[in-house]
Amino acid sequence: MTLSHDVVIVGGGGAGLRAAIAVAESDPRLSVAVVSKVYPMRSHTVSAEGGAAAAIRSDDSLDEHAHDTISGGDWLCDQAAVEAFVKEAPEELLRLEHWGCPWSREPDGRVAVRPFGGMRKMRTWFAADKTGFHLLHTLFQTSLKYERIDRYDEWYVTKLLVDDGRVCGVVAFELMSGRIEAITAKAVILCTGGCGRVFPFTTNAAIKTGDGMALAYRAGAPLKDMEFVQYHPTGLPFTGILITEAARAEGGWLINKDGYRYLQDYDLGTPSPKPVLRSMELGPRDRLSQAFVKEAEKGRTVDTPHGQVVHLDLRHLGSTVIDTKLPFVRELCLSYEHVDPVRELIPVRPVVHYMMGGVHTDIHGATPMEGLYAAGEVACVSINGANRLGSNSLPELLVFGARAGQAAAAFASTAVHGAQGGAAVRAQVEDERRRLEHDLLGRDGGKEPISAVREEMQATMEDGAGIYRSGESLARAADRLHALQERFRTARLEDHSRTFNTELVAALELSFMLDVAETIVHSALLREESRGAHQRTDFPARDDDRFLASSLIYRNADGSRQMEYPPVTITRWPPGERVYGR
Amino acid sequence: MTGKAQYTQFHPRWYRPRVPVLWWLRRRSYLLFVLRELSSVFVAWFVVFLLLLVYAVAQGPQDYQRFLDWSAAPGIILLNAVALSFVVIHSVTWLFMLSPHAMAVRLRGRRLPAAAIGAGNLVAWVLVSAIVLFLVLG
Amino acid sequence: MADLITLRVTRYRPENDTEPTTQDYEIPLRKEWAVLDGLNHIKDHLDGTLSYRWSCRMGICGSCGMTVNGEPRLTCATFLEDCAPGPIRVEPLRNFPVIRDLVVEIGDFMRKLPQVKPWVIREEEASIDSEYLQTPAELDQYKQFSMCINCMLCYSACPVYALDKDFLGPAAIALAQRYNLDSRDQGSAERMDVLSAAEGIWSCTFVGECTTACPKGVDPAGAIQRYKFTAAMESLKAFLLPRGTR
Amino acid sequence: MSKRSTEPLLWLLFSAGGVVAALLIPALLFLFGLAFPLGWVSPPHYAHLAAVLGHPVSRLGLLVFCVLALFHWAHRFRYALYDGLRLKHLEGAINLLCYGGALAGSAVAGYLLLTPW
Ligand SMILES: Cc1cc2nc3c(=O)[nH]c(=O)nc-3n(C[C@H](O)[C@H](O)[C@H](O)COP(=O)(O)OP(=O)(O)OC[C@H]3O[C@@H](n4cnc5c(N)ncnc54)[C@H](O)[C@@H]3O)c2cc1C
Ligand code: SF4
Ligand code: F3S
Ligand code: FES
Repeated sequence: MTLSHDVVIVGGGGAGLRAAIAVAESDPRLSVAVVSKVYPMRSHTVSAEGGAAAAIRSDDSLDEHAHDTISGGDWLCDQAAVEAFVKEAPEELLRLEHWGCPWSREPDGRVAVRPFGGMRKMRTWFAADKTGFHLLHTLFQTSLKYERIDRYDEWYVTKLLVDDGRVCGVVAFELMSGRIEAITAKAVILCTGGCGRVFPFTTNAAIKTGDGMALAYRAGAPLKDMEFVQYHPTGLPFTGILITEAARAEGGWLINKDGYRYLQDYDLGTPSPKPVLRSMELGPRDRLSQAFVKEAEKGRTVDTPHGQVVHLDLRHLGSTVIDTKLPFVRELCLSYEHVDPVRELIPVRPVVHYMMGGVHTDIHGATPMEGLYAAGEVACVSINGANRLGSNSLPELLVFGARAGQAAAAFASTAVHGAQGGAAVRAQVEDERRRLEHDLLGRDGGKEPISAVREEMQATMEDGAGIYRSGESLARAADRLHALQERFRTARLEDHSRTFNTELVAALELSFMLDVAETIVHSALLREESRGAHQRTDFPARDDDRFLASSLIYRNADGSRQMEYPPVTITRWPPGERVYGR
Repeated sequence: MTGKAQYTQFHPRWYRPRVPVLWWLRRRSYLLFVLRELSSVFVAWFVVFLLLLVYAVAQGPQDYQRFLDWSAAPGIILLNAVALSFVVIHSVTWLFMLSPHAMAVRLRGRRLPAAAIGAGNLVAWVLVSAIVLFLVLG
Repeated sequence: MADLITLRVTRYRPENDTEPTTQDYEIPLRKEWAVLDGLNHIKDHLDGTLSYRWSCRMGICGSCGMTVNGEPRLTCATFLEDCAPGPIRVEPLRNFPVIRDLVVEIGDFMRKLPQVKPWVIREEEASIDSEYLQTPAELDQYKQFSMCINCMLCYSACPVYALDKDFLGPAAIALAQRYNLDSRDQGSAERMDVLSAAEGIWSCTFVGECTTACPKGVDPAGAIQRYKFTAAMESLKAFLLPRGTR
Repeated sequence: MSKRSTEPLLWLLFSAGGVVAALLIPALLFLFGLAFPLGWVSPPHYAHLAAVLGHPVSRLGLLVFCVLALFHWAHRFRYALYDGLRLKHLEGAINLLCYGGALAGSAVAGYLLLTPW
């Protein structure tokens, strides 16, 4: 059986569903497939809490949103992309409103907005503190009305099919039955989300294993800015569950073990009882996470069985604000930390949260490979530069999901079908089938469980490529990862069943993660400066002369790596100093 | 769902657990549900009982007395005692568990909590019972 | 040395088994561990062949529903300590075919969901220059029913669904109600046919277990009963008023 | 008649019956079923009862009560047979028994309550 569509979208999160709807709306003749390793409404977009930014208020402007984004990203953003992004974000959020998203409202019925870290104006739309959940379910339910959208739920994509430099489909297997199939397409859009799981302590769900990044990388597409990994300053210890920035936006304080609002010592402004935009707790995430590390070095953090923590204090907000604006925060604290934020302090520490880097795309979501598009966290356009501002990611999914969908639809309407039956492609499918059936499913013996390799990879990344890194720590990490690649090849797989084999999935995810981890470490090693989320102790200053440039990492056919540094697009905002709280 | 629906619909290897015939013995809440549904039988019995009473009264004083005697027979008392307990199950579940959740009563834009509706129901029940007592006992 | 607790896990390997079996695993009893952490410990350190679904481990993706000690629960939000001393029985969700181990097949719900048209239906599409106004009170009308994470615990708890797989079921009806009650929607008439078919709301006998099981406070039982009232009023109107005057 | 058109009306009758049954029966059944027969309370005199029941409003009220309560029974009992005893395949017969019974009962009640004394 050959499965074939005009456009195949890998991933059913916010970006994937938005792209699917865009394809269906731009050309109803096209057949679209959404292939996702989990049911779409389980995608990680569901966990996003705080909100989605778009300038709609009369006191706000697109330029201000753009400037906040660019300075927040330490001038590594593609400014043309940012301009398109801030312009289209309000339209996209309004469209979602029309599709039924239950945005929180002002008394007069208008959509409400809240402040957010690094934003100069209140422009973050929110649906209480379950914004991503509502956004994803709205998109998913809306997508159900398009008959041309076919879904492959719980299908795992293992490989991109490439014919003469052009992407023409994917190989995937259905978890339920284990059958392995080629799904051919004129255009493929990757919307597989981020890769937080390469680190041990992350807010990211189990499924965020960087599959799409690795798929593209292995197929020959470049990954961009992989050294920029965002730590969120407030995760719950042990679980890594996120306490949304909205908690600080509503007026929460970060205090150290002495009850002192320590951010004032890190050039983030002076404390005031009410939240002040772009100041103190509403500074950008990179700076807050870095302040935590310094604070820990000074011995002013609290020691717990799950590491050092500081406290997030919401008590002064009162139960009414907490229950109407932050009900999920309270729910999460109560069930996972046995702490009631109305009366108690919430222990928090920085946690890996978001991948600024990803598959290199242009402003239309197109990658340098013909027929391959990407959008969402898997992609890097880049509007996030060296540090994403909270609440920019959800609108990014929508804006660039829609753009990628439209671009892919246009391409697919004009393109003749790739050589889907061509011998070269058939051979790739057979190779992949053999790899899955013999090398993985049929693997006998083996020394250690894959979880051992995974745990060591995660520890390696934390040690070598954490909030602060150095040439030395990164070089060590690179060596260890190299060794882990070897160990993965001989790790043990006990499950030989074809039916819902989650161990096979875990193995494939691990191999994707190892590739992604290597790109992170190598990109970080070669960027000899400190910028945004990338802080090198051996190169503590920003270096615009050498590195006002994106990093592109390619994999050559022989497996070797190659880097390029194309300069960042600057339209109207020349690089300046990042100033917060002043 | 291209080709998928047909493929998976009658999958031979899925295990389909069977529901036991006495499924409602499996959980307390299911048992309560079945008892609640059975209360309807006793509601119907009460209608019969009531009609017999009305008929007797319509026939005259002797028939009324005969009805009173008949209703004091141990069998009938037992039946009515069982019936009353079921009817109480019915009233309690209906007034305090079911209807408060089935109704969305709004007062000044806010939905009344279920407990408030239950309380309202209690008041209604007390009132109606008082009227009944008054009418019957004079 | 941490205390231990036993997880008694249902296994079903379709290639070999015709009936499910159970398997005991001893795992550390840690204060902060949910049942899901226990399963992950098994998967990573004791037995790589155990299959189950999970993702967000924060009670929002809806994938980790299982039957824990006989009750339908999200395993990422059910803590080992609260189930002590064990053995803790972990079974697949009831009322669904079991694909393998703790993984059930929910295609039935996925096919039913589109039937209730869970999207905003408008007579005419407004342009996207501005939002539809909706006051907090209007939002409040449907908000509760929009909280459903499709975790299927309610289907697993509902005895009517157990007996009659044609029943639309609690979550699908609650989601239809979510749109019916949304001030932006004008499609309630279009949803009426499916909802008030015999397999729709009328099959529900208000057992109420769906609401008890729901981890997100959706109250599908309430949604269904309220819709029964709406549907009944509609047909009463249709019955009493001659055609055309409606 | 299709299911769709009858089901809502039957449900309304069922619900209304549920309410009146819940409000009225406990007190009445307590009095006539237990309190009088067991002598806890002395039963009302014939004249009093005859006067109360002689009033057309009470008899009309009782008729409404009986009809609603019977349809309440019919609807609930039908589902109890469907689900509790898993007899859904006997749908036709069950419907006849339940709603037929309720109709017949209503007719008897009507006859008893509406024919002049
Ligand atoms: C806890 C948390 C809170 C957040 N809060 C906010 C916020 O308040 N505001 C904001 O703007 N951003 C927030 N973010 C960031 C934002 O939610 C994510 O960046 C965004 O949701 C990613 O969406 P996506 O569509 O790119 O990917 P996802 O939603 O992660 O979807 C990925 C999809 O790809 C599929 N997939 C992956 N690999 C494969 C494969 N190999 N085969 C088949 N399918 C595959 C998955 O099944 C899934 O459907 C938050 C992130 C986290 C972790
Ligand atoms: S209604 Fe509740 S129990 Fe049912 S699927 Fe939705 S969230 Fe889960
Ligand atoms: S448990 Fe089932 S019967 Fe109705 S009230 Fe809930 S759907
Ligand atoms: S893992 Fe997402 S709800 Fe439990």
